[in-house]
Amino acid sequence: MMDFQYGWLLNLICYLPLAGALLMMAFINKENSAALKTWATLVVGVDFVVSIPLWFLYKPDGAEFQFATQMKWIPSVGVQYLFGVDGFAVLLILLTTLLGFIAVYCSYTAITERQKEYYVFLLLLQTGMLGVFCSLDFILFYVFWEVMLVPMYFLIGVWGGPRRLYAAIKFFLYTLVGSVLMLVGILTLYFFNSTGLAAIGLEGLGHVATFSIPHLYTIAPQILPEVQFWVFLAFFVGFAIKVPMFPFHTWLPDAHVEAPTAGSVILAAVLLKMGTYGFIRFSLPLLPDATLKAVGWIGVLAIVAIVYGALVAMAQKDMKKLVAYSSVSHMGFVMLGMFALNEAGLRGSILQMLNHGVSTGALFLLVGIVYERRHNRMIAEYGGLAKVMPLYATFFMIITMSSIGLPTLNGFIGEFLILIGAYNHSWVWALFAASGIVLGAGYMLWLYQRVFFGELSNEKNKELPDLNRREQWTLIPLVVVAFWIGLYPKPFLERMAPTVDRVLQRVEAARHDQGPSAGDHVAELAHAPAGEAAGENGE
Amino acid sequence: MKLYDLIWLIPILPLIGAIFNGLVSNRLGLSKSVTNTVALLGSGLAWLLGWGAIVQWVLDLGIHHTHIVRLFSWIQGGSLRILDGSLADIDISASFQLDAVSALMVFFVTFVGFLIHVYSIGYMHDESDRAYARYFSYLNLFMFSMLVLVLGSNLAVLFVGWEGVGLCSYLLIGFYFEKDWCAAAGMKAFIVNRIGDWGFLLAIFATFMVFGTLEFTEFFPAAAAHPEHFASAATVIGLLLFVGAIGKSAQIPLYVWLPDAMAGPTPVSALIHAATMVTAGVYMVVRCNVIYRLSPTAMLVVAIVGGLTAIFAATIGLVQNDIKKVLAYSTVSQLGYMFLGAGVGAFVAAIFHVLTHAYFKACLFLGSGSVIHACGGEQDIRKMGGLKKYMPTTYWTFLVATLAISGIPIFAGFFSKDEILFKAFEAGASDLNHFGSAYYVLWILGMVGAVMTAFYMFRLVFMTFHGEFRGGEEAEHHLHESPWTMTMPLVVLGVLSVFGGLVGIPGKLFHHPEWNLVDWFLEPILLPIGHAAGGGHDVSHHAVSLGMEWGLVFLSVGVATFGIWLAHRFYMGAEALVRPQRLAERFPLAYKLVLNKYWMDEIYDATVISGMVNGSRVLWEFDARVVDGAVNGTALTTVGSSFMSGIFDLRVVDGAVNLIATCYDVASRWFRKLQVGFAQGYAMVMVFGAAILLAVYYLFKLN
Amino acid sequence: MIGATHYVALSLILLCIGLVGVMVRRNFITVLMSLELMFNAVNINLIAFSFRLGDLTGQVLAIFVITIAAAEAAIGLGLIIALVRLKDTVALEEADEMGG
Amino acid sequence: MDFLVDNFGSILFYVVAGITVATAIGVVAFRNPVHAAISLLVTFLMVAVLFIMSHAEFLAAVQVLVYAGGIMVLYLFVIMLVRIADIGPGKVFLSGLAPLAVLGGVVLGCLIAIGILLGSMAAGDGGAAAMTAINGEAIGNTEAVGWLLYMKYLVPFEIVSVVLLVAMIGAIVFGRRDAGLAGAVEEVEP
Repeated sequence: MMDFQYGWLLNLICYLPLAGALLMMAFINKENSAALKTWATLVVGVDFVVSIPLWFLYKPDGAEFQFATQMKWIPSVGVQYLFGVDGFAVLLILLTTLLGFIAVYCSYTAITERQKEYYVFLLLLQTGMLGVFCSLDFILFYVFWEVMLVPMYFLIGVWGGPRRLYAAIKFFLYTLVGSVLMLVGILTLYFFNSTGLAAIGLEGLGHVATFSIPHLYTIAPQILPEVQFWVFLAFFVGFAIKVPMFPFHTWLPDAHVEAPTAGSVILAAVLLKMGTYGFIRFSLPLLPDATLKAVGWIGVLAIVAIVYGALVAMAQKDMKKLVAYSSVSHMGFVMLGMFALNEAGLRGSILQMLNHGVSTGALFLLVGIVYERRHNRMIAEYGGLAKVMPLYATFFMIITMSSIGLPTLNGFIGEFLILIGAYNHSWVWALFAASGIVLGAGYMLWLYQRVFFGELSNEKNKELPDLNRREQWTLIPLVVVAFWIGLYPKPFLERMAPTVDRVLQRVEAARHDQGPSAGDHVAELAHAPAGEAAGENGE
Repeated sequence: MKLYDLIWLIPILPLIGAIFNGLVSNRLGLSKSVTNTVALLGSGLAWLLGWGAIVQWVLDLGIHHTHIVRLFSWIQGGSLRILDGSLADIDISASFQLDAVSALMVFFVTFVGFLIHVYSIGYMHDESDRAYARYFSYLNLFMFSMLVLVLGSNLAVLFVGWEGVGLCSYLLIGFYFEKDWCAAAGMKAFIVNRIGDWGFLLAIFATFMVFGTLEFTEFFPAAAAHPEHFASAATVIGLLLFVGAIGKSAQIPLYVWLPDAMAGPTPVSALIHAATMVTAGVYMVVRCNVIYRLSPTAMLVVAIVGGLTAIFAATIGLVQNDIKKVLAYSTVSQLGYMFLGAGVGAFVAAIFHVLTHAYFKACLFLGSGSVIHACGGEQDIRKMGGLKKYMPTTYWTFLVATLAISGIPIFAGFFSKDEILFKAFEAGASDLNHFGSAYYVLWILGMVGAVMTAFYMFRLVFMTFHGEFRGGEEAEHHLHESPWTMTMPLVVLGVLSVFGGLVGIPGKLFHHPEWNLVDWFLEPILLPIGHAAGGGHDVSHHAVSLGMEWGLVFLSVGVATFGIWLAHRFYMGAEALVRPQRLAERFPLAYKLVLNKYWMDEIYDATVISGMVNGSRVLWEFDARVVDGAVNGTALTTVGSSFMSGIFDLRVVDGAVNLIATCYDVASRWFRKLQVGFAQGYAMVMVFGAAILLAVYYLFKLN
Repeated sequence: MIGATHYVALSLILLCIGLVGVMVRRNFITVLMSLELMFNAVNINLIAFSFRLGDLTGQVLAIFVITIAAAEAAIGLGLIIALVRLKDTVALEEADEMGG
Repeated sequence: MDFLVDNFGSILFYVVAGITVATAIGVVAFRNPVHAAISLLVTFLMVAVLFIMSHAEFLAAVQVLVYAGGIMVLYLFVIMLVRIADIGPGKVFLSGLAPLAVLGGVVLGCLIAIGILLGSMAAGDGGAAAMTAINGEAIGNTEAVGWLLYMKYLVPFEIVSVVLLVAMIGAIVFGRRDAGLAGAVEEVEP
């Protein structure tokens, strides 16, 4: 189940930004802005470079979790330090390191105050996010999950726009509510696996206490349906807030609008993926019965999010808010594909996570670029920018097309697979969800038209400089990836295929022996040798 | 390596041109000659390669052979359980196929595309270097997309081209993006097309769910082999595909974007919005003729939509005064004819009309471009007139093309249009799929449409080229014939408008069916359907006798001539322009209705667009007030209750804490007097401390 | 016979004198000198026990004490000079501005 | 005289101890720092004698050289430098506390004395030979102390030397006229 080769690599990737942040705190003067920028860029750049080997070293036909590390952490309660990734996580890690680099690189001129703290927070955030994707122990995962919130809170709260405090607190509290519920779910699983919890009448399986996710996978079929239901609900709230799914999405526009550009980029590109990552990593394989029962509800919510997000985006007057609502719509696609529960849908869902990271990340970058010049995000302030900023208009066009799913660009592959998966599940789903592509074209092109086309009427826009070299280079990698996924997605699909297959196997297993007489299982397992759990973790 | 193995290179060549012009020429502002050389090389090489490949394919493999070039596996979506219960692998490859239909399309798309590139050199000469490069970049990109569309060997690759041409259309309509209405027209085109794409996408999914593959060469034979089994699926797929075609080919109710699309440069209108892109829908329906032939319902829907569009657009065309708008509505109308043809099972005739239409409509648009160019951008035919003497080449080519579209024998349009109308009549006569009477009605509509076509086209010719110039003295001085780069394509297309139709002579009339090269060439695409009862292609040739057929030919010629005569009566001679005025005054309502295009744009604006926009605003309010309000309400409740408990906390719980703190505070105020840095005080305290310690020690030690 | 007890007693007396000097004298110099007295008291103790126990370590320790005393004197005198510069006095209670 | 000869050691001790205590009281009691310093000098010398009596010849030499020769000179230098003979009346409540301080000192002394008395400590000079021997081999006291200092206690010795160095630097820093205290002076002066 686990392959420990190159385990150090994962730790290196995860902790490099942290080490960089500590060194920065210790050795770089806060006045020396050039050194701060160079160092931060260097750290995230090196982090990206060292994460590239994951792409090549990951063996799709190898063990489920590779690059693993296993150490004792809090042995008294069975918490381990367990790192390891599958293909899905590898892709997200690469996305994170790439976007992390871009986030730092795009902040050079946008952030002028408290630069040292800013870059330290960005680096800490990076470690938090990478840790979430690397962790295979629930508590470790939870720790990183929470660690991630803090720098983001400060990034929004300190360097944000006028209503930054409101947005930051809303973001923090909302997410915290979700994650606390998630913790309850985690503990329920933990007690179910081990001793049970008499207070709520939960009978345990009597295994060695552990938070190890690979171990919990093995007991997933024995989890009682009612336990699954409640844990699923707890996880659902936690992850759905993060995704964010309708109707838990309202923190997103506020957070996006108020966050600095890099914050928005990271928020959209990586943080939102945490929720969907959680669904695929935990909810689906651990709670297959509940998943199968929830499919209908979540499918409907996802479709509502697609249509609703698109329509609300259309009404926005603020560019960033528009992009934020488009995120709601796009993440609706991700959820829809996931809960179609078939290979195409799930692959599309995972690919769409990457696509959304690339496209929406780039859109926030683009909005940030013009915001930096004008300090205004109102669409009505612009018009005719294609005249003064042709290069900017070109990039914006490419990313717009990527966002609305034009074939040969990344968005299409994701949406295509999601929709075909959804169609496979129910043609009604596909019928409604596909309208999202029409609406998507509607709001994005309308935005484009209002910002770039028409007469250059606003005096303030007449002297706007086009993209400089640095800004171009923040966008080029994303455009390249967009075309790459659009033209030749095979390497991506190949790497995620094992994850998709395993998740589906686990879900299908529940579908086939729907409702095993759980009591017998428990009785049977109560007599199982206690050392079994530990043995399985180690492999 | 044979050229037909290189068909993937046909779209790639213009793509290289597009990338070069887009990235290099546009960025560096290279001179126009570099730009147009690259663009011409891109499209010209594609043309040569395309024709070469077709020739080699015909000679080496024969027209019955479908040649597939598979480049790489594009989308691997894992396996899906399809409707028949088996597992099908989603493995969509990027592959191209050369068969009769795509060969025909490549044949004229590359050629017409190249001509229009040449024409654009002259037409776009006044643009700045960068805009020029941008224009040619888009144009080359369009060639790429269109060729991918026609060469794709499965629905997904076809969709790539389908969306690609949509994008290029959007970009080129909005080429003059500084004008708001141009940009808006582009957006309208894209979004309306997207509505069609919605149907197309669903059709793709349905196809996969039914057949487990998207490759034409795999699911067509499968469908043809079991017609009854797939009949109902074919209806669904066929109708969904047709939704896509409606969007792309501007049929009722999604035709509204095409007249607006005339905001783009005229060569673009010629290439994209007349000759090639808009016919993609027809191409797709013909390509999927197996599916349609399995489903009488789908066929009938196609025919009805086509027939209605043909006459509907023609009525609007009667009174339009913008030279390009007239041509635009004429295009919509002609596209309707093509669908009518497809709907009555005359797939070959439909594709044949696509071919001839490409010649004469491109010629008409380029001619109008030449006119507009000469008139300094003026597009209103009421301000033209008498241009014949200033620009003879344009006049003669325009006239020839007009004759072709009107359906005058020998000219290209006659053969194709006549065949469509004949097949419609035949469908009625043979009671095709038991919908005979419906087909008769459609035939009548088609005939009336033909009168109108001849009328409005000659109205255009008379108002533009004949009579006196009405544009004022100054404009008259600027009138001139266009440069050779513009007239050369006109001449070539004019010649083709005359003779291009001869490849499809209705040989049956002369007892020589083999004269009809188009029939021979396209016959392989009409896969024989396994069970005769399921097919609509099996039209009995005995329903209409030969004599009747000749009669129909003369009828349609007569109808066209009548249209021309009417136009001549109305718009030539002393009473020119007065008669139509009088007519309009007699039927003001009808005139206004037609002049304002039945207020369709306004109706859409009032219903769909404003409904959408207002709906989105309402939803946004809902989002801000209700959804977010719930969140904020929760927050407020929490804050409120925490405030209350805060008071309790402050007075009671914190009071105790504060008491202790106060004690410390008072004590420390007192003690701090000792801590002033007065060293001897410390020493004293230390001594006493030591003494007490010792004393205590002794006390315990000694007892 | 004079034994260790005598030395210890002497040492104790010296220590107390030094202690009282440290506590009651206001002159910084005198205070420092009292401190030296206390050092000497300690040294006497060390030497006495060294002799009594037949262990030279006591003497070695005494050497260290002398060294430290020298160091203390140097610092202390430096402080006196600083205090005089600051306040123009050698009265120890003048240095009472630490807080309070 | 026999008494004197027999008890020379004791008599010498009492005399020397008496002088030591007297001069020590003088150190504390003299108002004039110069007098106090001279009194202290005598104390040092007397302590040196006591060292000799305890067979610590080397230490006695050190006592004379370092204390009497070095440290005392330093004190006198400072006293001359400062030239403040009388410091005037005290401003704090200290004067009132003086008796208390004396009392404290006496009480502590008594308590320690009790401790000494309670412990059993027989008279004797069992270590006379040991004061000059190392590893059982008789050598001079100086050599023996040196041996121990440089062999067994080398590390503490080095550490102490560093302390001395630090003190030296510290004294220089305090004594400097400009830096360090300059800012403080400005702050204090109104």
